[in-house]
Amino acid sequence: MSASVTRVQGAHGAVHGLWAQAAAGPDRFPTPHIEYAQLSPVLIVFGVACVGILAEAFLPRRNRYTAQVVLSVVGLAAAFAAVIALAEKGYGTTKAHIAAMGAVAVDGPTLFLQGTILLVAVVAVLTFAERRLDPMAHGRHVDSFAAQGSAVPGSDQEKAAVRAGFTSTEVFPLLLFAVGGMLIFPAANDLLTLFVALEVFSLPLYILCALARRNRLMSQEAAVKYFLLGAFSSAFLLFGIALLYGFAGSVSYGQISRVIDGTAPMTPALANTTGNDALLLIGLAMVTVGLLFKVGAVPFHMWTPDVYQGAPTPVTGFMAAATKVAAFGALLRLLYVVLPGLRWDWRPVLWGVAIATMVIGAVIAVTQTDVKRLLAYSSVAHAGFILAGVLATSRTGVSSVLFYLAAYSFVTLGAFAVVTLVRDAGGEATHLSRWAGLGRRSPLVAAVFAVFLLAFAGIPLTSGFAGKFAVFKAAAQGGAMPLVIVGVISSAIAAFFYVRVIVLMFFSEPKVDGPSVAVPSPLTSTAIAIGVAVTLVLGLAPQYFLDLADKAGVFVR
Amino acid sequence: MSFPLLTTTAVVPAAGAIITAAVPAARRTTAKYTALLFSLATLVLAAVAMIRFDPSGPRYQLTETHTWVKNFGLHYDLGVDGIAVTLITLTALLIPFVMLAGWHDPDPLETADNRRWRPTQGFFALILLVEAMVVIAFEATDVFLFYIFFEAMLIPMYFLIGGFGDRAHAAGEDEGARQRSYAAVKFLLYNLVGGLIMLAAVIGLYAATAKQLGTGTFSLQEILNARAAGRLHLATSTERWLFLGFFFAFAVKAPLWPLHTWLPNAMGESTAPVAVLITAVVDKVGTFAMLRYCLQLFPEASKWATPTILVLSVISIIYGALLAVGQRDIKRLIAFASVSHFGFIILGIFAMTSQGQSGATLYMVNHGISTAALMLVAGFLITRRGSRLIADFGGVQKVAPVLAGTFLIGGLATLSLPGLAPFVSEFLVLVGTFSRYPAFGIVATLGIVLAALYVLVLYQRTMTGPVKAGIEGMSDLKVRELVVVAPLIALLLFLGVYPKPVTDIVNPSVRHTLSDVHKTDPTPALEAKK
Amino acid sequence: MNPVNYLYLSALLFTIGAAGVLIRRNAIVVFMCVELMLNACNLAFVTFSRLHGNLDGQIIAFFTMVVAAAEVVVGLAIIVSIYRTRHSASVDDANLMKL
Amino acid sequence: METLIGLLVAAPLLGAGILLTGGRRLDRTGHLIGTLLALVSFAFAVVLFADMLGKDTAQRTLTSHLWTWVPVEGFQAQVGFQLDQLSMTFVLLITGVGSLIHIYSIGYMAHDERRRRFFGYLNLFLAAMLLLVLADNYFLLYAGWEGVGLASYLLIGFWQHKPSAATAAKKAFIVNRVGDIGLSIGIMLMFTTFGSFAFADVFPKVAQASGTQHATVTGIGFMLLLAACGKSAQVPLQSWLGDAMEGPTPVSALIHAATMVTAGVYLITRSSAIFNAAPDAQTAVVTVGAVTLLFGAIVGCAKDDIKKALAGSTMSQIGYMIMAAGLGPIGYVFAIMHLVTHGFFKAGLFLGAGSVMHGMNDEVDMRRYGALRSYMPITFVTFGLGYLAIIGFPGLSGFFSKDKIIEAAFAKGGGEGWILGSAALLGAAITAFYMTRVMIMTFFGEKRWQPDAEGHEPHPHESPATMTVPMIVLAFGSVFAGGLFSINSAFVKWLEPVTGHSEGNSPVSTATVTAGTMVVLVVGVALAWAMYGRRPVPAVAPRGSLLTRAARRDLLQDDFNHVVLVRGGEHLTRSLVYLDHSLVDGVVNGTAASVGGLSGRLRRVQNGYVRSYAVSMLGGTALVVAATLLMRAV
Repeated sequence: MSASVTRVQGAHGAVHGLWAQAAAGPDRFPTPHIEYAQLSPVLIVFGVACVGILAEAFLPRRNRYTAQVVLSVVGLAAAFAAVIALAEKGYGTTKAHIAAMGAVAVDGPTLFLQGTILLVAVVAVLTFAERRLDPMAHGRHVDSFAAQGSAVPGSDQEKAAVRAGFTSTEVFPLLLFAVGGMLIFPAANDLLTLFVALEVFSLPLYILCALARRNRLMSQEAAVKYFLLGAFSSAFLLFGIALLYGFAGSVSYGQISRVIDGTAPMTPALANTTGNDALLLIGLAMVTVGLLFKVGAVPFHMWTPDVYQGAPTPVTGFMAAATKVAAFGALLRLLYVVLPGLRWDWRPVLWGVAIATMVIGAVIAVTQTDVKRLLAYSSVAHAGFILAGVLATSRTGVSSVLFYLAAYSFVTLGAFAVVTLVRDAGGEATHLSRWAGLGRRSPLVAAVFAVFLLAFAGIPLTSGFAGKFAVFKAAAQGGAMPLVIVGVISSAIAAFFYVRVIVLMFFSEPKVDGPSVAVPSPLTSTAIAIGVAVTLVLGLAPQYFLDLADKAGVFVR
Repeated sequence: MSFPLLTTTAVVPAAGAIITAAVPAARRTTAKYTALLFSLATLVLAAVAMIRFDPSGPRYQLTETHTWVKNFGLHYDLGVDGIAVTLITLTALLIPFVMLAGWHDPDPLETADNRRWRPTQGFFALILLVEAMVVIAFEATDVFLFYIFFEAMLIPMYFLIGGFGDRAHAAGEDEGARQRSYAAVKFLLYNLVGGLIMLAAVIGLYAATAKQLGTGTFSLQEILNARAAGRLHLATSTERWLFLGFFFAFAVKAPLWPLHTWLPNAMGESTAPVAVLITAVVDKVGTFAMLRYCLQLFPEASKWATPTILVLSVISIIYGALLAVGQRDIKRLIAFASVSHFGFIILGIFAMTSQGQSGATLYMVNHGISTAALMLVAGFLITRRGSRLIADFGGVQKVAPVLAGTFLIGGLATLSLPGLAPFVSEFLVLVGTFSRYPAFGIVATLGIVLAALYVLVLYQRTMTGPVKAGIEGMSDLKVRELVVVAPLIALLLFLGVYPKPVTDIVNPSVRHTLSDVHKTDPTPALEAKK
Repeated sequence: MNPVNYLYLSALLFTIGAAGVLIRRNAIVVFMCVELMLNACNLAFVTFSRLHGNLDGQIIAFFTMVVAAAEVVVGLAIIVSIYRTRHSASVDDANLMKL
Repeated sequence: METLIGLLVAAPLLGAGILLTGGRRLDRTGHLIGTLLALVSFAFAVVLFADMLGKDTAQRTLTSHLWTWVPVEGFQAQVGFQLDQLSMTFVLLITGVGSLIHIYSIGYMAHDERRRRFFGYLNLFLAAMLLLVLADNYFLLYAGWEGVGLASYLLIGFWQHKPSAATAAKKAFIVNRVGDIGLSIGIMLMFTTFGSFAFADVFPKVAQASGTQHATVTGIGFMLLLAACGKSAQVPLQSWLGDAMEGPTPVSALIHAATMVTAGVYLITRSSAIFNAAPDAQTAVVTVGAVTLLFGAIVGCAKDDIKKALAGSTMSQIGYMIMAAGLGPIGYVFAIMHLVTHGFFKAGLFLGAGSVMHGMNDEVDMRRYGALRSYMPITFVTFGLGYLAIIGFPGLSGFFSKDKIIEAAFAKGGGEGWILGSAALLGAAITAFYMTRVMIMTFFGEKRWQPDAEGHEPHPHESPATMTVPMIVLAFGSVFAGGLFSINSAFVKWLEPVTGHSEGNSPVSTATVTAGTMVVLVVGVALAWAMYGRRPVPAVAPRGSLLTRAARRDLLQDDFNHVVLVRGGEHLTRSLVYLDHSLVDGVVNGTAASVGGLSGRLRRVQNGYVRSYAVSMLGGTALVVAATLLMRAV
């Protein structure tokens, strides 16, 4: 057994060697073999992140902002280039294989999702870097992040920080670290890597949530809630991992699935654990729960509205988009690579979750009065739609989910970017009643937001429709027609509240003291423009991207 | 690769929409004329299509085929049969009149202070956009392509209803605004729900074709050929579910009792031209789709559902007429009249006789023109008086005889008086129904009495009697308004005495449709005996 | 003794931790309970590693500790900052955002 | 010649077109154009008539096919004309009387600023009526049928500013529509049975009808009867005719006396082939006719409004015609003959009434007339002749035509014959009574004039020549027409080829019938003289017997309609409007509301407390775990 294990073990297989050496001499110390080229996107991002930290440490304060922005954009772009290069080399399709001694899988889904995440991150950086929206503080442009995270809100210390023109430019490295984690998450090919990646992208997000410049109380509250619940969920994930390890004697996806299929070489130890399906099923359930928490599926969604509302809007946008992509990637890999053998166990359960998610998300959103919470609940509903695609358990299912994630993430980014523009004295005016008559005062912004809403609602000729059609089609072909029906009904409910916002913006008279639409710098404008462009392109001519997703639809085992 | 006439017919108005929208705020009039110009250009193109269409030729003509989204089995397949080309021409014909009639509708929305706010441009651009989408929907020979535009056209319509609604509201401006947005939302949600249910059916259809043909497709031709070749056969239950999914969407759009309640709100709250756009243009897509998709794709299920649908449509006829009699609001009255008329159309379609279906098609055209005439004149009337309540009118014919006259002609067309177009179609529908389902035919015939009732009551209360307060100074029709109404009336008269040009184009297509459902006209009892 | 008992213990610890998260108000304590759950997991890992006779479990335990440490860093930072703002570490005070 | 038929219709149609679209610039000349085109049409008619007389009986029928109207597979509706003796008779009557009434209207409407439109409508009516009688198929006939309905609607409501007029017009159209249902269903039946609705196809095929198709043919008969009832104001659809008198008097004369109301008789006669094959339908027809002739007569006795009295009489006279037509070959010819003579004298009477009103500030209440004979002699004489004609004074038109009908009724034979015959006789008596009453109240006795609303004392005077001349012409018609027709039964010979004719075998001799009619005539006149001639007529109507009061209210038939149909309808629509809002719409809004409510309730779960979120997570996990294990268990 030990031989076989050594072969399939990941980075820590080395240590297993240590243990083995007790039996046979130290000459059999295998050096871990890492394919740096194939991990380059991740490495680049982490590298740049570290550089960013150093920049924070050593650059004079006035240069940091520029430096950080440039660094992040360049780094992310480079990483994206690396992804493209890998895809060109065919790592997405023919040469797809498992790198880093079984820790990371480099295959179609990985590259597609990494690409998506990186693009999303680039756009997110633009919104992070926006400095025109808030009124100037002491003659300086300020972004939407706290001057000094540690300073107590309203304290002299904070005032001093603002006066001194402090800005938390460390958000950029934090973002990069999160992105790094997200890049690994869908690529993770053993449960440990999965867990570590999860933490790596979660922790920076916790901090980012706490860093809002306005409404800091809410921001901190969001952070606390996110953190505690996140930690709670990762505890479940970890326990699930433990149980699966106990079942299979390994955390490597390949080994676990082999054990499940009974194709793995038996050992006495395995023999008396594999008999015990309770370990397997409970483990499976708890790991799934950990991931469902990240995608915000009912009933693990409750953190979403609060966190989305409290966090600084650029962060919310980034989270809403990127986290979903990463988490669904991981979920897909887990379900398609590790647990295909258990399809008959997890499918009914996920059916239930998907239905609950679609319906409850849509229904609760109907009575929301805050734009950000509204979008939060809509993201819950969308998680449900994506789950329907996941449940197709087919290649088309995978590719449809990939496509949906790409389409959805850009719409979300765009929508939240627009939210940052509508402001009044107290910062962003997120209460819906304040949006009345926006269409009159600034038709363009309202129109753009309307486009995003229509995309969310899945109106034809928008990316939302293409995505929704793709997943429902896959689900229907996968024999999940009931899911499609429920999905259709809940999208009808969902349509109601998107429409309500449009009515509010266009058909109701503007408030006298209504919020003003800040004129953004090219940064945010670009971000929104990209959002609109992607929405329309994926809506009108999705063929190319569908092909891409289709090609990328195969997991390496 | 011949000249893509059909694409052009749709692209021209779309382009017009963009250009109109781009006209700077100050140049309102320019925007209006630009839009009008494009709509006329579209009319020319449609006319060309009508002329180039050869009734004795193949079923679908002027076809264009491209793949749009392979993975979705979505093709950009265009082609027209007699029915489609007729309805396209109707649409293209009505739009200029709608624009002229609504020439000043957006003016009250204009605000001097805000340069970015351009309601006029928006209004006319939206109308053109609707036209483009409707035209595509008529031209599509790919189920999914049709669905996309069937669904997408809701959005511009929605803005037209909610954004440019009727300001003449009894209950004050605020209440008016509330009513408007309620109507707009109601319109959108009803149709969206219908559309989404249809989406489920569309996906189901794809799954079915994908399972049986290997690759899923939405191309009408491919599906029909496959079925003809026996490669595609839907299980009875599947076919019925899919049929219901499609029919529900169309029945909402058409609208069929009891899914009609959005129409009175929508038509009541929007200005007359938009109301015409709804009932005369957009709703036709629903009835057209029944004829094109329900019958062709699901012949067996259609036959299975026929009795129920006939009952519903007869209910629509009587119910709509009765409610029209009971209305206090001119536009709502016309709306319910339309409900009744759509009942006739659907009755004709599902009577499954050539008279019924030709009649139904003709009915779509005639109803479009007659409702346009009646509704637009009503609109002129309402804008003059600033109220939609019948009670606020009286003795108009004394002060504005021409207006009253045109209104009467519109009304007479609505009650389908012989000599005016709607009579022909209504009688065809009735006789077509009667020849297969006498009972339904007879009940439906009662509708013509009720039609006389609501039209004449409306005319009597508004136009005759002593001149009411607020009517005295009322001006008669202006030139622009005459330009709108006169051609419509002329058309009503022409098609009333000589509908042959239309029937000649429609009949062959109807023959095809009937052969799809394997139905032939019942032979007269006497011949049957011999 | 039978290593399976360790599993029971870890399950028990995990449950205690979870219960703690649910019933304790003080953010720090809640967080400690989470840590307890993580340690329960560690115990499980080690036990299983013993059962399977390979070291992976033990290695993972180390990883978990590191991650837990990182969590402590971030978590305490956040909790402390909110404590300084509100002068209370009760998680129940933090409900500005609801519904 | 064939083209001339088309022109016959086209001329007045053209007139209508010109006058109705011409605008104000035609106000001064409009009436002349209208009259001219009517006369042109009459001229064409005369030419065609001469031509027809020229041919021998077999070739007399002219047909002209203009264009295909509605071609849909089996359903081929043509626009084609067929001019045979029957239609010729009508064409002459319509264009002749029509032209006269155009001329009359020139004077009568002289002071109406909307005169142009009036003539436009009159022309429209002529066109439609000609279309009706010239159509060579039922579908085209239906077009004319509704066309005259429209014209009648427009003309009854010509004085739209009078609510009563507008209401009357609406009522007329809607009641007629009820009849039209009959016609359209009849056409549908023909189409589904014979595959056509052209006279030329249907009539031969009726003969071939066998088995169940007999029932169908009977059905068609009933449907056509329903149509006839509507158009010809027969019970139970007669209620509109009385109100129709709201229209200008020339209209009442032309449309609601001479021509349009007789369309029903035309329809039945034209469909003789169908009715001959459907005895049950015929029975229905004669019943309707008999009932109506009494009904109308009784109503006529009670009315004080001169026009309404005449309207009652019209109803009753048409009752005679319908009954005759229902008798089959025995009666067709006489139905038409009476129709023509009635056209003359009833038009004359109406024009006379119009002339009287003209002189009396449009007063219509006969109780406010009296002693007018000396003030308007010509009117008196012409009206008097019309009166003598209608009561069937020997030698005048009515005498010939009506007696023939009574004979025919008896000739029907059997109990039926007796019943019908005696009904007809009774009708004759009542006719004599109420017409004498009208005559006396209007022209004899002492003045009972009263100032009109504005307080103008009436200054009765003879009407202008434009009005009197037509009256005189019609008077001639009412005197001699019947005689001319009966000279060696010319009229019978004329129509026989179209309608067929049989003498039947009357149980009572012609002489007896004539004697009987004379008797009843004398009785009727005498009774009237006794009631109205000998003692002064009260200026306000006495309460009168129950029957009188009922008769004044059209024998309560109108009240019935009002209570049952109008009120009931109003309640129905009102409740439907309510239901549509509360039920049909309510269901949808209810669903929306319930979703909203559910949303509101679900929201509360999101209470902002981390720990409750944690609970839901834990609960969720427990659920998922349990479910997973369960899946394996089952």
